[in-house]
Amino acid sequence: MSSVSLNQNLIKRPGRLVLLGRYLRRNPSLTIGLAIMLGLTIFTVYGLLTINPKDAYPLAVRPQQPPSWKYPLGTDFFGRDLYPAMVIGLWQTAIIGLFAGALGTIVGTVLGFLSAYFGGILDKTISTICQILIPIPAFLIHVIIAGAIDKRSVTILTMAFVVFMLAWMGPTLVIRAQVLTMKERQFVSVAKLSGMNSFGIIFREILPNLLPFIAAAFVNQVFQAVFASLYLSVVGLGPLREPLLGNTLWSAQSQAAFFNGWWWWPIGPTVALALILASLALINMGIDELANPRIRTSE
Amino acid sequence: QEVADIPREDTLHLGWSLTSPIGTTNPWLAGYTHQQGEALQWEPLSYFGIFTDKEIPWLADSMEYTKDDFTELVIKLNPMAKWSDGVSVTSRDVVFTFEGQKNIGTLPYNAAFNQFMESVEAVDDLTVKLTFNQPAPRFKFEVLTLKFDTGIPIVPAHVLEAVEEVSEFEGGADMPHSGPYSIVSWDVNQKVYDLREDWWAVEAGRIDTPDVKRVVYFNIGGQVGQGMDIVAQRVVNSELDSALDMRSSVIDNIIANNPKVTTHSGDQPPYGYLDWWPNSLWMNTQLAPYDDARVRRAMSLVINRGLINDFVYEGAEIATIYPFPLYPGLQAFVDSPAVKALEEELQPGLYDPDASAALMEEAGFTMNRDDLWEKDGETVDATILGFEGIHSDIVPILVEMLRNGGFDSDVSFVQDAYQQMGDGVAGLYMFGHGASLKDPYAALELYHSRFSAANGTSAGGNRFSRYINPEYDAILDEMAPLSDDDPRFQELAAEALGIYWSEQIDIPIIQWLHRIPYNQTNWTNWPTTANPAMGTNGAFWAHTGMLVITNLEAAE
Amino acid sequence: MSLKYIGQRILYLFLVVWAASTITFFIPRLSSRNPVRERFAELARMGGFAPADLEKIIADYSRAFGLDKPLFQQYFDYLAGIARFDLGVSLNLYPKTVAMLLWESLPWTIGLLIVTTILAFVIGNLLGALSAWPQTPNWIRGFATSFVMLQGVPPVLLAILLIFFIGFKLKLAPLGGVYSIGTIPEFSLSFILNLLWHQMLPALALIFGSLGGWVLSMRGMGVTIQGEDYVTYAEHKGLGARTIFRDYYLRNALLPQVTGFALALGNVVVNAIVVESIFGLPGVGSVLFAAIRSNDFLVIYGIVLFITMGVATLMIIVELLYPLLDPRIKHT
Amino acid sequence: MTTTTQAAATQAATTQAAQSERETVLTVTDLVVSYYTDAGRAKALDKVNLTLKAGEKIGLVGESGSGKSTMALAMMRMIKAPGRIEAGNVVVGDIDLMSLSDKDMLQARLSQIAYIPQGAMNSLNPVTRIGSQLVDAMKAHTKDVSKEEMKERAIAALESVELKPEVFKMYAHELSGGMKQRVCIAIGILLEPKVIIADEPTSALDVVTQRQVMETINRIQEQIGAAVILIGHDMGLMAQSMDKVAVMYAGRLVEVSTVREMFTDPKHPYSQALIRSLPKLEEKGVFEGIPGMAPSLLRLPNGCAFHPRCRDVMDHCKTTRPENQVLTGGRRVTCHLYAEENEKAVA
Amino acid sequence: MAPLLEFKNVSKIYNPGKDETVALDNLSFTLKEEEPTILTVAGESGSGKTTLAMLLLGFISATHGQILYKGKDIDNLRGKEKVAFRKEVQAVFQDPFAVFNPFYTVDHLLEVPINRFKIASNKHEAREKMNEALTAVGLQPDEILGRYPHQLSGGQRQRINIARALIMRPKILIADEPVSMVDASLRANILETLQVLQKDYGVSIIYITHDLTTAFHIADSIMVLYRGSVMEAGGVDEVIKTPQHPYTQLLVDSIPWPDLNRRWGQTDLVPSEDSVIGTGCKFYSRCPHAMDVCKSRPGLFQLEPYQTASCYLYKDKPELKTEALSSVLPV
Ligand SMILES: Nc1ncnc2c1ncn2[C@@H]1O[C@H](COP(=O)(O)OP(=O)(O)OP(=O)(O)O)[C@@H](O)[C@H]1O
Ligand SMILES: Nc1ncnc2c1ncn2[C@@H]1O[C@H](COP(=O)(O)OP(=O)(O)OP(=O)(O)O)[C@@H](O)[C@H]1O
Ligand SMILES: [Mg+2]
Ligand SMILES: [Mg+2]
Repeated sequence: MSSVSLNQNLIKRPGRLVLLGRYLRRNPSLTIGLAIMLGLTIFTVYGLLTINPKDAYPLAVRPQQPPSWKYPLGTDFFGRDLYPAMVIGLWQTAIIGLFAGALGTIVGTVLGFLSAYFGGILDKTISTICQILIPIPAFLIHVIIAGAIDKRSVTILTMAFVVFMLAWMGPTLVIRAQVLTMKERQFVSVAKLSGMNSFGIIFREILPNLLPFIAAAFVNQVFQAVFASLYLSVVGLGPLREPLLGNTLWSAQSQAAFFNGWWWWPIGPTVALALILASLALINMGIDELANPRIRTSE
Repeated sequence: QEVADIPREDTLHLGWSLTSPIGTTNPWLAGYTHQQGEALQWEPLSYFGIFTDKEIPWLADSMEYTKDDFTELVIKLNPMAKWSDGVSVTSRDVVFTFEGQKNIGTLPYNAAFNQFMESVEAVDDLTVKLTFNQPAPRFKFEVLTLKFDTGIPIVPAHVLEAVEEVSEFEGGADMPHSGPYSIVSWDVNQKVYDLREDWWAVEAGRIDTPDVKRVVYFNIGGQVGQGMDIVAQRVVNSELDSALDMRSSVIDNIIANNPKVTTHSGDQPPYGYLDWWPNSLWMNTQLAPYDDARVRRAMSLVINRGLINDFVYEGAEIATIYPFPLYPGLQAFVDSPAVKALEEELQPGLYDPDASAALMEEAGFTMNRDDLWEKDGETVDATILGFEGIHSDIVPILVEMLRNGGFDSDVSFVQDAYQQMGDGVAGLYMFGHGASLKDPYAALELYHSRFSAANGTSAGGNRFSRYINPEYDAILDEMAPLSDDDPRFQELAAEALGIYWSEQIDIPIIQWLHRIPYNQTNWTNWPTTANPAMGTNGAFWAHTGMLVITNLEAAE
Repeated sequence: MSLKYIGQRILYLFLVVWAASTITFFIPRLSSRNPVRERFAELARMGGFAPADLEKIIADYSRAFGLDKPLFQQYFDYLAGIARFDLGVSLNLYPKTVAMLLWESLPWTIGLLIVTTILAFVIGNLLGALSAWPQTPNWIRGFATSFVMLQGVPPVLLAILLIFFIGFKLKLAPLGGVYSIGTIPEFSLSFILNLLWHQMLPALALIFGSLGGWVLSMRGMGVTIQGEDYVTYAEHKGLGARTIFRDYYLRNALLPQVTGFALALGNVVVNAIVVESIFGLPGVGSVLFAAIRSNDFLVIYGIVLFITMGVATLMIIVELLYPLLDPRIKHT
Repeated sequence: MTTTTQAAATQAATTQAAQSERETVLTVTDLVVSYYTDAGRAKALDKVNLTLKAGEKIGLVGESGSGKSTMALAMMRMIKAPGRIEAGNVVVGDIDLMSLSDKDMLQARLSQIAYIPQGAMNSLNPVTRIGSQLVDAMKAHTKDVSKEEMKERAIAALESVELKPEVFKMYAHELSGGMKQRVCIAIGILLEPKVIIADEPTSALDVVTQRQVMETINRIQEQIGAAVILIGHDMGLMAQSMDKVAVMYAGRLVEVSTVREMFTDPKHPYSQALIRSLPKLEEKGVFEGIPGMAPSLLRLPNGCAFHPRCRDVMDHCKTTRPENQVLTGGRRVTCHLYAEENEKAVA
Repeated sequence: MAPLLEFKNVSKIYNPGKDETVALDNLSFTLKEEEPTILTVAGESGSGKTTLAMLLLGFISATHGQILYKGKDIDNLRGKEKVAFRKEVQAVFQDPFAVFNPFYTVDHLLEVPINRFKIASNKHEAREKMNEALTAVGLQPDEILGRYPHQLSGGQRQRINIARALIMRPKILIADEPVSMVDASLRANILETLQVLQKDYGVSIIYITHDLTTAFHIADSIMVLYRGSVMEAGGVDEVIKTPQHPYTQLLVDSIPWPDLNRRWGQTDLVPSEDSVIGTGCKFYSRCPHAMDVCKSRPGLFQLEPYQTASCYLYKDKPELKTEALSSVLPV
């Protein structure tokens, strides 16, 4: 063998944290999105540890008070303290979002994988079902489902479940498309040659590479779920007593809060929702960049 | 067709929710409502001025019971009354109307006519004799007189006789009618009614020529449509002269923004007048735990009526202890010494959480870790069913009061609330008593066991309590044939009310107010406390809305 | 384009409608609610009293609506009705049929929705493309990003805020409605201007509501396309930035977005539901909102079906147009 | 098209003879380009010098990552972030490209200096017709030319690369790889530029198509008299169609020679190794690679970048960077081995 | 004993029907275990080379005919036999980057087969095997292991691929254009490694390429495909030095030899895009010698002991049965 490998000068790479920092600097939308999300999380967690949950429900405090030291976000017509209401609302919104988002993403990912990897009749069935369901406006079906459930048993989790019911087609199609291209990649062939079975190929070879896509799908799902929960509140389908952001907002609206000069009442949940959704949108934008190999300039 | 130009000064703009299909005017059409301007076209034999407690004869000059036992009624029509196509209103129309009500199942008073009417007969062109099969002292008032949302209008026989299936006949914009306005333009956004020059009532001297030349019903989409705040903004801007009833804080702000806007009580709270629909927390008294009067009473004891007034009504005294509205006749009744004594004794409005707790313990409940009453491992399902559009301010408050009293309560504004109430599923229902206006009979009759459907079947006519008490029934039966000015009637009524209170059949919460903004920029002479006008309520959408509108005067 | 392809598409449309109708038919029947009774109960509540023999009337009507037949019989009748474009009757607005409701409300919606969706599509895609384009000035990029963030403000909120501040406080726009109260509709310039004037705020609310989504997806697309060799090569050819942007970059990035267009209409309807009702516009959205709140089930199903059909048809139309946009695609 | 050996030989002879009188069309002086990456600055071109006369064909060879494409892009002024042209001049004809405004540079591209891309497969816009991609290039550079004339010229260009006029109306996906590559050539010659840079125009093609494309390039180049820079690492291709070869190693041009000199007497040790590694028909089954691996531009070895792999490494190679030497006959080498010889020559 | 590998009249047709592509047309050959050899499959783009590789690896199934591994149809292998087949038939692909999963370090490529086929009994032994294989292909293990694929050069990556094949000790290795994406200076190294594999480890190699230069240097025998059919086959010396089939002549003539004394392009080119295949010779439309008889498909004519061509120019020569193709392939 004539070739002699000489010890190549190894290039010193900056540490992971430094790289992450640089990456975030280059990806401002992800950074801002994550920062907002982090802020909201801190607000919620700190809040949950310090508030008295009872104050988030009617008759707890003096009604119709503008923001003050005592009531940082004011109080509403019903005598809720809007600060704990916001904390609990954020928490519940997070539960719905995460639950529906996670479920939708998991089911979508599993179906997408099954469909694309094994192909054949399974693929035909799954993708046809998705394609048939896609044009049906999900929200309207949510309404129909929510309308059919006995309202007294509606909880935050049932609401999340309703949202999830039609949230899996999007990720299924996205993941399916990705797996389809991914399984044509040569490393999959090599893994087969290395004796890996389908299970191993799916989980060890393909799945890790799809993480950015799955993350993007997840963020998107959470976005949809938060949105859907807001609209379900707006049309009056949901656990009304709970200070869900959508409920607070809509009850402010139905008590004509702006007109009555209680501006602080709707503003809180509006800002919170806007922040949640905007941060999700920004994170989505950022992850998009991550998932897109062309712009993934460095490791 | 060409629509005349009518200046804004001569036009009345009303904000209301429009749902009736375009072109449907026939009052016998299934799904007909009188609330969307139709009341401007269809007139009754007589109206009732609730605040003057007076009958207002209209198509009929008089309606008299001609037998002491209230089994015969003679109606005399006004000879000048005419349909808009020039045909006179005669006994033929009245007989046609009555017989139609008796024969056509879909008509709203079909049951009442079947229950009471023996026969109807045209004595001559202007006289009708109505014979009952049992004493019907309240038939004239309840059925033949238009007030609020009840009673029947007279329909043109010469038009409907020719129609095969009246309940499917739309009528159309040109259907001959007796009222003052005709519809000239109609789409989903608005209905435009123009004054008819040849309205019989002016010639007949019933009323002066109306100032309002045109009425526009503007579709605000109702409680499910444009929010109250936006409607309020349009009232402030004088885009609307009047609109649906609103919460007091909103009225407060409307007046603050536009001092020309007034209400039934002027610029002072409660900004409205009493509606006939006092609300209670109803419950199915046949289902545990509501079958226990102690539980019902315990719930009442944790309702703090003063707090309700403070939170929801800015201090106005709206919370009530009665199942009927305190109109003059009824006010007289509750002011009677008998009722006063009962109230003193039974304290129906008492707020006393300790007493409540004692009762609950007595009923076998214990307080669990969540501070909720529990028996056999079950909390009290005290979810309050209500209607979001009208109850979203009060119900959340009640829920918290019950919660604080240890009842596992929650809000539920489901669409099928009414159905659940009718079906008597366990729980609480926030709902009104649309019954009594002059005397307490109708309200008290709601709890007669005749109407107390067995569990599992549906309770009709808002009789959700399913209350069964032979003693109570006996009292009511004795009242039925008596006129309200009979002293025995008053005595029995007090007795029945005593049972209602002591048994806590339901929990009376609030009187119902109509807080309607009246914009005086263009129109004055709205019915108010100071100016009762013809004594009707100010709701332009009620049957008596026509009287409100035709009495308006142009602002200077 | 082959016959087989057309056949397939028609089958697809058929399947979509069938799926939507099956879902709408069966889900509500899983619960024990009786919409007819609910409707009468509601009527009774509004009138403040109910006829004593409510039960009998309900039975009569249930028969008229076929609710007393066996479930599957009902199902097939329902499907057969849909095949005849008979979407049933509104319970709440009886005797209005669903078709009538759609017919009345569609004109008010179509104008608004089509215009806003197209505007949002055009502006959103342009901004998205620009924000992925390296030569774009930073302020445009910031502008585009701010629209993505604006997505966080749901249109329902936007609508409320716009009316209160722009309409009521600043008096710069009407407080909703389709035209000024009391105007008699006619075919004249002043009336049309009046109409347009009233559509301004709702249009804004709807456009802002969906703009961000387009920005976001177009941006992703744009970044991919921008790395393509043919875009770089166009620069090598010495083409001006504008030509490259338009003919090489935008045209290619736009292709997948067009598929999204039809789907977006379905989502826009959701926004339209609340926006229309807040502005008091008598469009499909308002009708649907009212139907949802009053559980007027046939109206809900009818509109769901109608929207689904519309979206699916549009998707097919877009698909048929695709070869015009992308010569690589042929329908076989 | 018939290209016989004889014709080719005579043509080669005439070009050779004509070369000395020809004007210089390209002068690259001290071109420096760096990429600023996370891991640091990579000097992808380090003081590169090159001159070309009209009609001259030079091959640019070197290992992957040695900076060949970077040089092409730098000459087109198409280096994008994180890259930067840090010094140097590129003069085409009498235009100094580095001093042009961005707008003028747009004009210079294609009309002065044209680039034929590496991946012709993906270099054509998939959604517009081939014709319009020729026409828009013309439009960007010429005014007052009528549509018809542009179309005529485009079709003429297509025909000159042996494509049928119908191609004008076709789409990229309807063409084979070789045809697409020829469309790119047609675009490249549309405005008869002085310099044509072809970046591995054939490495994705099979031998037959490769030959066809190379023949096209050569013929066209003779027609318009442009100088050609052919980038590639296939020495066979260089031997068969180029006049000169420039060898690049780690961002520097280590040797520039005529093809004949390169194959018979390579000077730089890297060139020597390169030539040695070429398979020869006579020596079946004998392989001789270049030991070691290409250095990372982020961290070049001290001294001569090639010293860790060099057979003839000397002590000062490890510390001192060699300078560019011009040997007798105009050959240029960057190696310490020839420093003395060069000094002698100068003396 | 059954031969190691046997292609029996194998055809592969994509999208059978109207626009079908015959990617491989009635191909037969055998490889024997006791005679490890390097067989080149050459041909221009689209001639069916990769299809052949995919068939052999069992990634796709033949439309007609059978592929036998140790006498068993590879489509019907089960259990142990299947595992053995997987292990013993290996491949090295064209793109040295694409075969690495970007998510993992390069170790993954070597670890997976070791674990899967239980090549080593413990971690330590596995590591040793890896070191050994990497050293064998001329790489320094400690310099390579633990790095991500993009941190290595193309040549290094390709050699890791070969190391992987080494670890597996396959009986057959399919190398699909293993050097076409690698630098000229690295080509030599890789080809050399392949040669060592055959010589020292007794692996039969099917070397797929369109580059006849490398084929000439490395292979014993060659098979020239054109649109799925064998045009010419035999020993590399015979076929490349004295090509007989017009297509092979064209191919050989198109090689850009790095040799100033050999001029390029003696034969005329007929653009390939015009050609249509009828029932005749597939090369008909591009062939300078096209004759009328070529409108029917020619069989294989044996020219030399180790050379055969499918061309009517040699119709006087004895015809060779398709199944007997291997007899003219030297080992
Ligand atoms: N956009 C970039 N960012 C960072 N480094 C780059 C970029 N483009 C090129 N480089 C680096 O610059 C050096 C030269 O790259 P270049 O593409 O010019 O090489 P090349 O000789 O053309 O190689 P090949 O033969 O593989 O095409 C390489 O080390 C490469 O990694
Ligand atoms: N999955 C497939 N579906 C349809 N046709 C295919 C498929 N794979 C290959 N083909 C066709 O089969 C023929 C042979 O393809 P193959 O990939 O085997 O050629 P190749 O010789 O490997 O070419 P290259 O040198 O370009 O890699 C080609 O015409 C190709 O278009
Ligand atoms: Mg390159
Ligand atoms: Mg291949």
